[in-house]
Amino acid sequence: MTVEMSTYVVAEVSQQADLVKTIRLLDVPTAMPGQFFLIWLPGIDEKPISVSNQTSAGTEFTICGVGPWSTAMLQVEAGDRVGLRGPFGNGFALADNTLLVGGGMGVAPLRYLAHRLMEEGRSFDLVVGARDASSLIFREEFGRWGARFATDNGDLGHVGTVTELLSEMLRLRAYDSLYACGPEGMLAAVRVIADEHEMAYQLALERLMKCGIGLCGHCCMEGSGLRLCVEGPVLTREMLDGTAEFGLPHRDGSGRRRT
Amino acid sequence: MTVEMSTYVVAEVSQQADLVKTIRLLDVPTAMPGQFFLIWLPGIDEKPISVSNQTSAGTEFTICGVGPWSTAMLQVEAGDRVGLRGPFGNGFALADNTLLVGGGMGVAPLRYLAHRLMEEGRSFDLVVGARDASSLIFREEFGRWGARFATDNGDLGHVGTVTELLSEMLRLRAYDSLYACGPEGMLAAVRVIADEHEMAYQLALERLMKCGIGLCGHCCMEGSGLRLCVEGPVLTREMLDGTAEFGLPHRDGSGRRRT
Amino acid sequence: MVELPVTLAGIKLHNPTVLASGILGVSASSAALAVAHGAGAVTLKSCGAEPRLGHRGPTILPVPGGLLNAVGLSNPGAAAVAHEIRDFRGRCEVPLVASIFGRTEAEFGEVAAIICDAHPALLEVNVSCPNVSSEFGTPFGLDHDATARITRIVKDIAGTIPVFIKLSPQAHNIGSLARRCQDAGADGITAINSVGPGMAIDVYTRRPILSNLSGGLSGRAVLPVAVRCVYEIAQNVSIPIIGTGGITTPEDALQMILAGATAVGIGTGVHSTGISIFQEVCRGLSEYLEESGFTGLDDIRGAANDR
Amino acid sequence: MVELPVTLAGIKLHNPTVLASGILGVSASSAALAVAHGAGAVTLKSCGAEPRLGHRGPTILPVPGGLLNAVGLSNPGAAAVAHEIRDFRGRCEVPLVASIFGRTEAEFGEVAAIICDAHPALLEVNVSCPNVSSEFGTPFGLDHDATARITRIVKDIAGTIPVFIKLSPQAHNIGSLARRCQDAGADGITAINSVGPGMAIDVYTRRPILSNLSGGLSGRAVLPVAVRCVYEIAQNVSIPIIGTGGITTPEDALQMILAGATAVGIGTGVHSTGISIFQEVCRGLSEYLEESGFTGLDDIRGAANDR
Ligand SMILES: Cc1cc2nc3c(=O)[nH]c(=O)nc-3n(C[C@H](O)[C@H](O)[C@H](O)COP(=O)(O)OP(=O)(O)OC[C@H]3O[C@@H](n4cnc5c(N)ncnc54)[C@H](O)[C@@H]3O)c2cc1C
Ligand SMILES: Cc1cc2nc3c(=O)[nH]c(=O)nc-3n(C[C@H](O)[C@H](O)[C@H](O)COP(=O)(O)OP(=O)(O)OC[C@H]3O[C@@H](n4cnc5c(N)ncnc54)[C@H](O)[C@@H]3O)c2cc1C
Ligand SMILES: Cc1cc2nc3c(=O)[nH]c(=O)nc-3n(C[C@H](O)[C@H](O)[C@H](O)COP(=O)(O)O)c2cc1C
Ligand SMILES: Cc1cc2nc3c(=O)[nH]c(=O)nc-3n(C[C@H](O)[C@H](O)[C@H](O)COP(=O)(O)O)c2cc1C
Ligand code: FES
Ligand code: FES
Repeated sequence: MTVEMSTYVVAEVSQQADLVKTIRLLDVPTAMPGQFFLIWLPGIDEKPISVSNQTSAGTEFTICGVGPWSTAMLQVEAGDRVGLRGPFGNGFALADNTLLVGGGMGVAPLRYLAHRLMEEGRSFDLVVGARDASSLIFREEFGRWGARFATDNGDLGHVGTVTELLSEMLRLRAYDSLYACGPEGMLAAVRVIADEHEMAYQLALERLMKCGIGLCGHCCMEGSGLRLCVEGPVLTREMLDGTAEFGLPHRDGSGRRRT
Repeated sequence: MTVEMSTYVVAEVSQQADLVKTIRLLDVPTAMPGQFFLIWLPGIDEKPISVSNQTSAGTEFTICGVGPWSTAMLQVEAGDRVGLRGPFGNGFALADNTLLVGGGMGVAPLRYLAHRLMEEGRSFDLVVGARDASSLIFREEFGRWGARFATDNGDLGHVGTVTELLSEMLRLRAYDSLYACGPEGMLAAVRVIADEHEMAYQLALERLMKCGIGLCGHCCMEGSGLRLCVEGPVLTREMLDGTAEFGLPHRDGSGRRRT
Repeated sequence: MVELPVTLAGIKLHNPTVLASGILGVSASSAALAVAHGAGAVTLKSCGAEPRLGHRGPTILPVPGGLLNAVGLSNPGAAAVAHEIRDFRGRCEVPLVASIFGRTEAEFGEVAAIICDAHPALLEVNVSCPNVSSEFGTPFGLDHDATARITRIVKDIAGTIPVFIKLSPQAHNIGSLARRCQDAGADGITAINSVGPGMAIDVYTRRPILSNLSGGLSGRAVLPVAVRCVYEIAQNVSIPIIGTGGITTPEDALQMILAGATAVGIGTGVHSTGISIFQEVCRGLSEYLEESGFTGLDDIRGAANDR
Repeated sequence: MVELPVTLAGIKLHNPTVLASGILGVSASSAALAVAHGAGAVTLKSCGAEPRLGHRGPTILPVPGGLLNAVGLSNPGAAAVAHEIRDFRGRCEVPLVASIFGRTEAEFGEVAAIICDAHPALLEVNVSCPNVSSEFGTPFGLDHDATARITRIVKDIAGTIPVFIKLSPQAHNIGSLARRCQDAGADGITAINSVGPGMAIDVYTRRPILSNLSGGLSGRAVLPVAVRCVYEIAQNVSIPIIGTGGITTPEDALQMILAGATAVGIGTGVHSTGISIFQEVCRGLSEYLEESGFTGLDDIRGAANDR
């Protein structure tokens, strides 16, 4: 872990969707799937981003343009420098016979997770949801692993939500545990389903993060006080049980609860 | 090397002469013969002192009461605490077939040197000088190693200086090199003799030291600028050749040259 | 095991470790995390009258030996903080210290009133924020007169709630400044806030890294400065001191207490040592007292001042 | 290899590394050791009118991340230093910076006269020493008016010898203080002197370790503070800056230069990195310029100020 900031030259930029790009950097410290780095775009801002893949060819981060920082990140070109510190957080624990459930940008960390599970020869299945086919990123990669897809508009695969697809999969066969990453509403639904099936799960959450190193308290969950940047961002049932805000509005940059 | 200060409990105090005592401390960092520590007597001062022995039973420092700090050190009792940082300096390089020449308090580091040479099975002889028999410390220990003694008043051994004894020894048999520690006048005489015999030598010098870590410049030799606390305190012919002040008055605490 | 209770202006702490302001204390829940890990008291992040989002990132940056921070006074506003204070009292037994700041002298009074209404155990006044009315935005805390005035304003409002003034190490003659605070009615002093400020520049993009360009230095690097400030303050006041700045080990905490601190504030150590720091410091203090034959922290407080 | 020459108020240095005052510079010989290891210029230890032995030990104490020092203005007196200056010129080519202090404004003038008679390449004025005429012995350097007056006194005496004022990071609004120095005739600024001061207490003997109780903090711990000061000064003056404080690597030196320093002072790094630091910093700077396609330090000086 490198808590101090270093800047890295962007080796390559690729585009996955209209507002989604992936940058590749070399010689980044080793990270587990589910861990994240803080990425500084000089002059703009610094934000947490999950590792979307890490191999000997470099470390990839996949970013969706939704606000000032992420939109500026879409302008980054090969040869530019961005700052990095991390990896931070706990990451996913690797397990056998699992089902990966991804929605929206949540597929980024699941992509790296799937790569690592493959490498270790651990069996898994994958369900991935998106608004429409064009926003379903890494589709070919996921397809190669036999992923099943869901789209809101029925462009591709199941018509409807990825959680409907999840329920269907669980009827077909038994998995030891679930991994999920995506919008918090989706994660809340996954949790309900997992509880019904009495299955273990690991959910990767997002909160506003100012420090990444467990100091500022901005990423703490209501109730348990768990720091998503240290004890998370991957939470299990035991960790979620003490928290009061999961699936609810959370705090903004001032620390105020959103309503 | 511990550059930061730690305080140690004095395990034992023994007395060698009227104004000479040895304190033993436990768990002190390992030092080479010729290296020194800065010893802080809280509320009084801090001074460099050579290791006079170091074994599994502890590390010994032998101190002669000549001024405010050293006189206060003679009051230290077992159970008291003194501060220590070090070891500092280069120390003696261990060699075979050598002659050790000690005068006054200079015998302290030579004592540790002799212990280490014995341990390593390296052959050496010893000549030791003092004002009189009562100020000749560690006499029994040196006697066991076959040391020859010189006293100014003829109390014991050769009547006269240790350097006369040195010349005599060199007439009797050949040594590969000399180690010497003692008053600077004695060291200057040793150097002349060694030059005559074209012998290698290692002389342990003393200068006022304020930092011990090569920063303050107070221990620098005129001419070469060599720092006795880092590049010394043990100087060889090559190192002494560039210095202009050896055997001459040197600087006081203000940095002023003594005249 | 030697017990470590201390009394801070009448408030009992079961141990002297206090979570420092700005660390974890965004909410009752995040502060409770420090309690779960053994903190003897917790301080909330400083709040002003209005919510502030603070600066863009990076706002918190580890550097060798310490940390730079310039969060830009981000806080949810006094009203929201009052709510957290009540929430905290509902679930934690340990004393809660609320921290307030103002950009004008009037704002200090305004915020104090809202916060005191929620009855924190102690009220800490952060005078290190820039004074918007002064020529260079010089922090109130560097101006002895302004600090004394703010102390009086806040103390009048706080009534029986003990008021601690948190001083900046950049203040000249910090001992006499602390004395001014005591004379103006302060019940205690917290020292120190962060040092500097400092700046880190990325040599490849050739830019200051913090979005605010510079930020306060904290962490182990500042311990000697904090210990010296506490020592000087202890020689000038009779009110208790929360010694804060650079504590990462039990020995660091001991230095503070020997310099005269009644309690010890811990901030950056939560990162550099880890959240276990509260328990580790307490264990170390207890062992030290035991080995040295002391019966409690009262036996050693300020001992370094006796020479 | 990209060459690293810089010009400091008309004085040419073959590289920007300058041995800082108080480190090694007791004598011509000790200063020459830094020259032998690659220093581009050397500064002698600050001297006053009379010889002073300084404090008893410990006066210099490594602490985590840095060093505390309180040598107590030990120096051989201006007359002896003038002799060392002549001695140094007899054997070294690199520019020599003499450093002076005074305990009264008059002493600054007196010492400047004796030293300038020996014609150092540059004269540095250490205003961080306590003012014996002020109520708390507050250092001259914290008082903008006193600093400006001393600048004028010394500059009048120094004539064509460039005068650098060495500022303390404890000064408030260091940028405008530097501006006052420039307006008063200073040819350059050296920043910073040590930080704090700080104190270290031995927890077993329960005493402050330094014989002076407290001492200035230097070394890596203070780099961010020094960089911020240099940055602020660079935005306020047009005269050159010797950026000093916490440099231990080429990257640290780069931060200083990017903040606006023309040369870089190196003190504690002589211990923490070793005497090879001058050569290591130069090698690193040269490699950086080469890799980034620059032809000299002029291309990057103050680059961080452009944003
Ligand atoms: C542990 C962790 C890992 C993350 N990994 C990634 C990642 O791999 N890729 C990635 O693009 N982002 C990721 N994020 C989110 C990222 O940190 C930023 O929040 C996001 O890039 C938006 O930042 P911004 O400043 O551009 O927009 P902001 O101004 O912060 O947000 C603009 C608007 O978009 C909303 N928004 C924020 N994030 C998202 C989102 N992910 N999807 C939809 N709306 C959003 C906000 O609520 C707000 O309304 C991660 C966050 C965390 C905490
Ligand atoms: C590398 C090094 C190793 C040392 N090792 C030892 C050691 O093992 N044992 C030891 O006792 N001292 C040793 N010294 C000397 C020691 O550091 C002090 O200088 C000495 O103890 C006197 O200190 P003081 O403060 O008591 O007296 P000061 O006030 O410093 O001196 C009082 C007077 O005694 C003279 N003097 C200083 N040292 C000596 C001496 N050794 N013999 C005779 N006169 C002296 C001084 O010139 C002065 O006139 C060593 C010094 C160095 C640099
Ligand atoms: C990220 C961060 C935020 C801080 N915010 C505040 C604050 O809001 N109010 C305050 O009085 N001090 C604040 N401080 C200062 C700390 O409370 C503390 O005084 C300082 O960091 C020194 O202690 P430390 O070295 O243990 O961190 C903050 C410090 C950090 C590191
Ligand atoms: C042992 C020591 C002695 C010093 N003596 C002086 C001095 O006499 N005059 C002066 O202007 N600065 C003196 N300083 C301050 C340094 O010149 C320098 O400004 C400061 O240490 C910061 O730089 P550094 O971190 O590289 O050491 C001294 C510093 C040390 C460590
Ligand atoms: S982001 Fe600061 S505590 Fe998690
Ligand atoms: S004692 Fe300071 S340089 Fe040697």
